[in-house]
Amino acid sequence: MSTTAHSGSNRIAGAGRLVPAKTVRFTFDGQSLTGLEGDTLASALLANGIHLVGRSFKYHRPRGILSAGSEEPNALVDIERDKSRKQPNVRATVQEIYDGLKVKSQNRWPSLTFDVGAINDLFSPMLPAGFYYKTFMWPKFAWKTIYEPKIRAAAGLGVVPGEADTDRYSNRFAHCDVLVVGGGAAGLAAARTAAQAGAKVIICDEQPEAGGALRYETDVTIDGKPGYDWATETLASLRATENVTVLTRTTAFGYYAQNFVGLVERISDHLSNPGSDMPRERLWQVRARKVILATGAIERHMVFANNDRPGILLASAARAYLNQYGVAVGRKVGVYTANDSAYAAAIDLKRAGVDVPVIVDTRDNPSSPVIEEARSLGIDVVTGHAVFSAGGKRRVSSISIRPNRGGSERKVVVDALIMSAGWTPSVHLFSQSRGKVAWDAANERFLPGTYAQDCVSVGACNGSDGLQQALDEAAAAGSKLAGETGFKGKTKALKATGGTDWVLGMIGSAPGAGADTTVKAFVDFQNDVTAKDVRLAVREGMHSIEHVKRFTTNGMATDQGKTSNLHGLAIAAEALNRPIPAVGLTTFRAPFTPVTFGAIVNHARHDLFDPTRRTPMHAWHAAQGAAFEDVGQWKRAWYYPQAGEDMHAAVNRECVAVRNQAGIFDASTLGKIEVVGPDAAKFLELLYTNPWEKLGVGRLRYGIMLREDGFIYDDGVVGRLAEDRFHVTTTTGGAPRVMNHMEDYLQTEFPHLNVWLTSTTEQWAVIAVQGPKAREIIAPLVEGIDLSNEAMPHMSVREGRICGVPTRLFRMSFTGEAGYEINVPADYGRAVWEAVYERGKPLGLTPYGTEAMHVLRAEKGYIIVGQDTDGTVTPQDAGLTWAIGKNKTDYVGIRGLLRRDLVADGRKQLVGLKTKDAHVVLEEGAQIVANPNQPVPMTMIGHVTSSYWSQNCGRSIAMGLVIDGTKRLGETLYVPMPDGVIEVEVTGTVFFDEKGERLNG
Amino acid sequence: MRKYSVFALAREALRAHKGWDQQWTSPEPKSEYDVIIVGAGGHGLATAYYLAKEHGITNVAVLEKGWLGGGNTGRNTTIIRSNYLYDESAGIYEHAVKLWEGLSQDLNYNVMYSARGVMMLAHNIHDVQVFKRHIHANRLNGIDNEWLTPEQVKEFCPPINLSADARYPIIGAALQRRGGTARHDAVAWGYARAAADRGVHIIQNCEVTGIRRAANGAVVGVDTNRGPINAKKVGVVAAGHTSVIMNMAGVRMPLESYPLQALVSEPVKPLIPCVIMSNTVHAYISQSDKGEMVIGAGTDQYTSYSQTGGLHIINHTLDAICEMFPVLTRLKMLRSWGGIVDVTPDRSPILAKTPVPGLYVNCGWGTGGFKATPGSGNVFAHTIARDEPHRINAPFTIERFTTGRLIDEAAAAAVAH
Amino acid sequence: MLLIKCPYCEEERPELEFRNAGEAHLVRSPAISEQSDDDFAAFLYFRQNPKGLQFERWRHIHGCGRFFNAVRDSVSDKFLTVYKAGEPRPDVEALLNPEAASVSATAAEPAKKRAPRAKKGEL
Amino acid sequence: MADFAQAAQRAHPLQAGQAGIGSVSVTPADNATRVSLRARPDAVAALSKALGLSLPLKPKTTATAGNRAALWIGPDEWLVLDADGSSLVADLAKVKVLHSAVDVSHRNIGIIVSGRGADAVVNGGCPQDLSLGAFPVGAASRTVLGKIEIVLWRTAEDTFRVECWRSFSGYAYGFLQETARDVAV
Repeated sequence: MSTTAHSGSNRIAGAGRLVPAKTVRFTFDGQSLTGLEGDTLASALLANGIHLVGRSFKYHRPRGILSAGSEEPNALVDIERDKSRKQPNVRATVQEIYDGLKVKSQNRWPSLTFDVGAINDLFSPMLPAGFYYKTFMWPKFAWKTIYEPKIRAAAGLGVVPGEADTDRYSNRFAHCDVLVVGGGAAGLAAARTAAQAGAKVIICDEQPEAGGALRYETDVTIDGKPGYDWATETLASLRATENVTVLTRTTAFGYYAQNFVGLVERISDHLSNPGSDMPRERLWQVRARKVILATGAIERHMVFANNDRPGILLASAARAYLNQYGVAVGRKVGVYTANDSAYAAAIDLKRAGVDVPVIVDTRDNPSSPVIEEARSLGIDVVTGHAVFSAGGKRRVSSISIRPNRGGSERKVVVDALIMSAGWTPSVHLFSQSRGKVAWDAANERFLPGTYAQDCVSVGACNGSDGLQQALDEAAAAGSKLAGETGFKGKTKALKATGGTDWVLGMIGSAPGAGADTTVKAFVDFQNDVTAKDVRLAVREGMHSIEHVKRFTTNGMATDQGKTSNLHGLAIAAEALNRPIPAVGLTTFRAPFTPVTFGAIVNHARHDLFDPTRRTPMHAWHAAQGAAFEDVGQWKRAWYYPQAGEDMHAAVNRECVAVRNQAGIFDASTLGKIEVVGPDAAKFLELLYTNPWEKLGVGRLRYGIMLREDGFIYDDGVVGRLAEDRFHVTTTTGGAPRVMNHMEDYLQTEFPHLNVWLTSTTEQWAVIAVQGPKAREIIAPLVEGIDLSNEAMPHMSVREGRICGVPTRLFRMSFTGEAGYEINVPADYGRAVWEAVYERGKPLGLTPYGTEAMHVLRAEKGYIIVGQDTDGTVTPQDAGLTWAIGKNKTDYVGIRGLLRRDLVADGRKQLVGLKTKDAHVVLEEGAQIVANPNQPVPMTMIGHVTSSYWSQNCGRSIAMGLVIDGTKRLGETLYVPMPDGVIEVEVTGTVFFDEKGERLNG
Repeated sequence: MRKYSVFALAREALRAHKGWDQQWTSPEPKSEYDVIIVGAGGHGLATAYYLAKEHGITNVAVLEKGWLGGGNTGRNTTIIRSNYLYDESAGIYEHAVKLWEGLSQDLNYNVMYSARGVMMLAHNIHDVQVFKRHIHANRLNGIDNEWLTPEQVKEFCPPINLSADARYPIIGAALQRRGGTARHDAVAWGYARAAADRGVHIIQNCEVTGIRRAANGAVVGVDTNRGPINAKKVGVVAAGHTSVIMNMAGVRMPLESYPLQALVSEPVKPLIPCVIMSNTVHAYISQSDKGEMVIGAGTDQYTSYSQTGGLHIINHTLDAICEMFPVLTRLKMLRSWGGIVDVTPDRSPILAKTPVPGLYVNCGWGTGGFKATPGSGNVFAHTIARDEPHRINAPFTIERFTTGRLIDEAAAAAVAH
Repeated sequence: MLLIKCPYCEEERPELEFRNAGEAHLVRSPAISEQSDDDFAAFLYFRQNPKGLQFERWRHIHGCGRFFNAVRDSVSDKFLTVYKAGEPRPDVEALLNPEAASVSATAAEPAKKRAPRAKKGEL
Repeated sequence: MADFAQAAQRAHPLQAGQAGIGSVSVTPADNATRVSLRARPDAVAALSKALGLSLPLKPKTTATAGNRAALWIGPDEWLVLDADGSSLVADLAKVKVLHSAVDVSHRNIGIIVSGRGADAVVNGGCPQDLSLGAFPVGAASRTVLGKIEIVLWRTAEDTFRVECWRSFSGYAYGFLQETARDVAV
C-alpha cells in the first residue's frame, strides 16, 4: 500500500477523485495538517489517521467519525475564521477544508485526549435516562444554587462566539414548476426529464457535487457511463439549461404549507477568502407547483456494546472516503453487517489493498453474489455471528465475535470497524409536508404513505430499491409533474447497471445487546442514549415513542436521530411486545439539518432589521442636537437640549417658550386619511362617536373612535375641506390600524356608502406653530388666507399657500395656546420649517419636542390615547362624554358601551392629581390607594397615567385613572412608594388656563 | 409509590435499574367515575392530582386522545412568572408560582423549577410606563418585580446588546427574580405519577367523541373511541381543542385556536443566564439546562388546528433575537414545532362552571398557560369538587364576555399615541 | 406561508400580502343598539372555531386592499374556495362533491354579514 | 405679505448613492405627480377620457400614454403617475362623475431597479413570482418588500419601478442595494 505523504498517511494512491498535487493546509487543535482540495474535514482527518474528533454530550466518551454526510452525530467541531466568525457544532463530515482552516474540538477540558468530564462515564450507572427527575430535590435550595449550575456548565456542546457576526446572509424568493430535492441518481433523472419537457426546475443537493451514492458506488453504469461521470455530466447539462436552477451545497430544510420549501445555500463556508460582498449563506424560499423528493436513504449503525469507539463507521461512509477522497479508514478494517451493502465497502477496501480480516454477518444463511465475491477475495466471512463488543478507548483496537445464540468468543484485532444495519429511507421532508408514513413490515421501514401536498417521492426515499427502478420511477415522475404544470416532452429512458439495494438489514439492538445485558450499546451517539436506556424508559411506563424520546432524549441531538430513531423505536417496541406502528413514529420537524439563525434572518439585521421612519424635517432636528424617542417605527424629536442643559431643563425652557412666545413642533407623524365622497360625513358618523353631518366646510372637530366593544381606539382632529372631502388625523401609532378598521367597516358593513379612503400620512409634512405669537410668526409667509380670528377662528382649516407652496392650514391646538398646524407637501417640509423658524426666531420661536408637547397638553388636561387610556377605557371614563353625539342611533361601539359592566358604578375615571408637596413628581404607573396603612396585598383604586413637572404651573401635575374618580374631587388619596407614601389631592384635569381663553388669542 | 431519591438511584444502580416501577399505569377505563377530566396535559393532570390530594376525590379518570403531556405542555417555552398587572391575573399566577416553589418536593419528582429570573425589556417610553405600572401594582400585591437600569440589565445578562445604535435600544427592564423556567415533560409526568399513585386513572389513546347529558341537561358522561364512560362531573382541559369539545355539549365558546411556534437551537455552553422577553420586538428566549436556546415565536395570523406554522413567523422571531443578541447569528436552529393555543378576546383564561350542570371548563390560556399549571389545576379542582369557583378563579368566568368585565392584560399595555 | 387566491386579483398570492380578519358571516345588527346582551356578546366574541371547514375573512391588505371571504380547512390549512365580500356563502357540499351536489345547489344561504348588506353600484 | 425671496425648495429623502452594483443599478426615480384614483366601473370611461388613457380593468396591469401611466391597484383603485409638474391633478378635478382623486405626489418615492438580474434583486425581499410569464413587462401590483409595502411596476424586462411611502424609502433603498450586492456575487 503506497501512501501520499503530503495529505496523510491513509491516502491511497490512485484511489478517489482528488488531485494529489492540490494540497490544503489546516489545523486541528493547533496541530498543523495537510489535506487535498475537495476533502471534507472528516476525510482529511481520516487521511491523517485521526479518528478521535470529539466527546459525547453526557458521558464525555471519546468519539470519532461515524458517517460521511449530514447525518453525523459525533464529529462536531468548532471552526474559527476570526473572533466574530467562529462557528460551533460544525459537522466535520460536511465542512470542506480550505487553506488556513482552523478547527478545534469541543466539549472537552483540558484536552480532547484527556477530558475531566469523562468521569461521568465512570458514574454512568448512577446516570441512566431521566435520572435527574429522581434526584437533586434535597435540600430544596440546592437545585438553584448547586445542582442546576453544575448541570448547565457540564451540558452544551460548542461555545457561542464572543463578538457579533461580520458575515452577510441573503435571501431569495423563488418560484418554479418543479422543485427536485436531492441530486442523486433519482433526483437527476427526475430533473432532467422535467427540464427537457420545458418546466422551470430547481434542483438542490446538500453536497458540493451531484451524484449522491453514485459518488462511491464504483460498480454502477448509467447510459453506458460510470455512474459518477453520468451524474457530473447530467448536472453540468442541467446547469447550462436556461429553465433550470442548480443549487449545490444547498439543503432543503423545511417543507411548509402549499409547497413552500425553505432551502439554505452555503456559499462561502468552503472558501479560504470569501469576498466582502459574498453572503455566507443564502436562504431560498421556494414556492413550487410540484415537488419531487429524491432524498435517498441513510445507513444505520449496528447497536452493540461500545459501538461508539472512534474508528467505528458506517460502511457506506468508508466507501465514500475511499472512492471519493482516496482515504482508507484504517489499515485493518473489520466489517459488521446485517445486510449486503457493507460487502461492497469491504470489497472496495480489500481491492485497494486494505486488510479486511473479517466480515461478521448477523444473518444465518445469507446468500448473494457479493458474499461470494468477498470470499473469493480471501475475506473471512463469518455468518450467524455478532460483534459483542469493541475494544480500545480512543480508537477501536479489536472486536469480540460470538455466534448470535452464544458460544465461544473470539477476538479480532482491527484498527477500524465498518458496519451496516441497513438503510432508513429519508422521509423527513415528506413527513414535514404533513404526509403520513406507512410501515413497510416486510422491509421494516417507514415509507411515504398518504400525501398531503402536491409532491412525489422517488428512489430510495420511496423504498424503490434497485437503481434501474429508481431511475424509471424518477423519470416518470419528472415527466408527469412537468406535464401537470403544462409542459410535455419526451426524454430518452436511462439504462443502468449495478448499484446498492437499499433493502433489508436489522433494526434494534444486535445480539449481545439485548434486554438481559447491561452493556453500553449506543442508539443515539451524541446524546449517549443506549439500548438499556430505551428499555428503562419502557419499564418506567413510557409507552408512547414520544415519551421514550423525551425521557431518554433519543433522537433529540443535533443530528435529530437520523441514524437512531428507527433503532430506538424497534427496541421500545420489543420491550413493549407491540408491533412498531402501534408504538408510533415521532413526526419529523423542520429543519432537516440545523440552519443558522443568520440564514433565516438574512437581510433583516442592522439598519434593515426594521424600517426607521423619519420625518421630512428629521435632519434639521438632528442638526439642532435633538434627542429622539422611538414611537412605533418613527423617530420623533424628544427635546432639544442646549449646551449645559439636561432633559429637565430643556423641557422646562421649551414649555415656557410656547406659553410666552411660541414653539415650533414637528407633527408630521400623525396619521392622516383623506375621506372623499358624497357620503363622507355619513361614514364618519358611523366610525366616530361625534356628529359630523353638520360640521361646516372649513371647520375642525375633535373625534373619538371606539372599537365595537365600546373602548377608545383612537382620537384625532378631523377637518372638513369640502362637502365631500374630510382630512382625518389619527394618532401616530394608530394610523395603520385605524385605516384598516375604517376600510373594514366601509367595505363589509357600510358598502352602500359612496366614499373612499386614502392614506395621506406621508403626503403632508406637519409643522405646528403654537403660542401667543404664532399668528404673527406665520402671517408674512401665508398667501391667500385671512388669518384673523374672525375669518379663521380656533378649530378651522383653510387651503392656501405658504412660502410659495400649497398648504392646508389648520388652526388648532394641542397646547392650549392659539396655534396652527401647517400641512405642506412632504418634500417642502424642511424648507417651510426652516423659513418659519428663521421668521420666528427673533420673536422667540422655540423648537419643542414630544416631551414638552406631553407636558403642555397635560397642563390642559388633553388626553393621549394609549397613555391616559388603555384598551379598557370608555369615553365616559376619560371624561369625554361631551364628544358622543347624543342623538345618534348607530356608530361603532354604541352597543358595547351599553354593556352591564361599562355602565356600572366603580369604573375608573380620569382625574387630575396634585401632590400635596408641589415639588414631588409622581411616577407614571404608580398605584393609588385610599388607605396607605393597610397590609399587603393592598386594595388599589387607581394609577397615575401622566405625570410631569410643570414649569408653567410652578408645580407637579398629574392625571390618573381612579375608581369613581369624578366623585372624589377634593379627596386625599395616597401613592405608596418604596421610600414613602405620597399624598395627592384629586382634582379636575385642567391645570392651566382653565377657561381656555388663550386658544382664541 | 417508590420514593425517588439519590439513595434509591444508588440502590438501583447496583441492579441495572430493573427495580423501578411504572411511573403511571395504563388501566382500562371503568364504566363510571366521579369526575372525568378531558385532556392529560399539565393542567388536566394537575387538576386530577389536586382533586385526589386536596378534595379526597380519587375516582377520577383523565382521558387523553394521544399521549399525556403531548399537547401544549410539551410544546411551550416553559416561562414561569407572576408579575401580571391586574389583581385577578396576579392572583392566579402568583398562586401558581408559590406552588412551583415546592412542587418537586410535593410530587417527589424533580420538575427543575429554575428561578433564574424573567427580564422583560423596555425599548421605549411607553414600555417604561407600562412596566412601572406593573412593578408598582405587583409591589402592592406582594409580588416581586423590580426595575433595572440598562447597566443592571447588562449585568444580569451580559451578552445582551445594549448599544444605543440598536434599532430599539434597551432603556431598562422589569425583572421578576422568582420567575424562571421548569422542565415541561417532568411537570406532566410528575403530576401523572403522583395522581396515578392516588388512584387516578390516566387513560391515553382515548378520544372523547361526545358529551352525554341527561334530560335535565346535566352531564352524565362522555362517549369515547373506547366506548361510553359515565361521570357525575366532567372537566374540559383540552387547550387548543376546547371549542371542539365544548361544542359536543352545545356550548359555544369565546375562543379561537391559533398555531404557535417555538424553536430550539443546538446546545451550546451557558450564555444566557435568565429568561428574556421583549414585547416590542416580539422575542422570548432562555437557555435550557441542556444548553439549547429555547425561543418562542409568535402565532400565525389565522386560526388553525394544524400544529404547523409559517416560516416567516420564525424569520421574524429570529430577527428580533439576533437584534437583541447579535452574537447568536451563527447559532443554528435545531428544531421547530407548533402548538395550538386557544385565545379568548381578553387573552385571559376561563376557569369556570359552564351553563351545563356538571360541566366545567379550563381554557383560553393563549400563549402563556404553562406557568399557571399548578395554580390552575389547584383552583380548577376546587371548582369541580365544590361546584363553585375558588376565590382565585372566580373572576375567570365565561359570563365576563357578556358583561364586559374583561381581564385584559394586553389592552392595559395598549400601544397608541 | 400560505398561498391565497384573491378573488379580486384573480390569482394566488403569498400570505405576506394578506391579513386574516376572523370568522366570516357574522351579522352586525342594523339595530345594534337594541340588541340583547347575549346576542351582542355572541356577535362580538363567541366563535365557531371549527376543526375542519371554516368561513373566514381575509384582506388583501398589501395587494388590492379588498376584504373577501374564504373557506379553509383548519386542519390541513387548505383553501376550498374564496369569494368576494357580499357574495353568498358557497355551498360547501357542492364544492367537495361537484357531481352529487348540482341538484341541491339552490340551498345556498343568503349573504349574512361581514359580507355587506346592500350595494349601490357595488363591484 | 409674501416677502420671502423665493418659494420653498423640495428636498428628496434619498441621496443618489452608488449608481451600480454589479449588473444592476438601484437609483431614485425623478419626482413625479401621483394621484390615488378611486372610482366604480361606471365612472371609468369619463375618467379615462380626462386622463387620455384607458384605465386598466384587469388585475396587475397598467396603461400608459406618454409620461402618464395608470397602474391597476384594486378593483376600484389606480395609482396614476405623470411627470413632475404635469396637469394630472387639474385634469381629474374637472371630471364630474363620482370618484375620489387624492394627490399623493409627495407620499410616494420611486426607486428604479435596472439591469440583468433586476428580478432577483427585487425577489430578495418580494415574495411574488417575477418571472416574465407571471409578471410580464407592464405588470404592476401592490405587494411587499422585506418589511414594507411597495407598488411594483415592471417597465421593461430588466427594469422595475418600486414605489413606497416616503418614510420607508430609506429602508427600501438600502434593502435593494443590499440584495443587489448579493445578486452581483
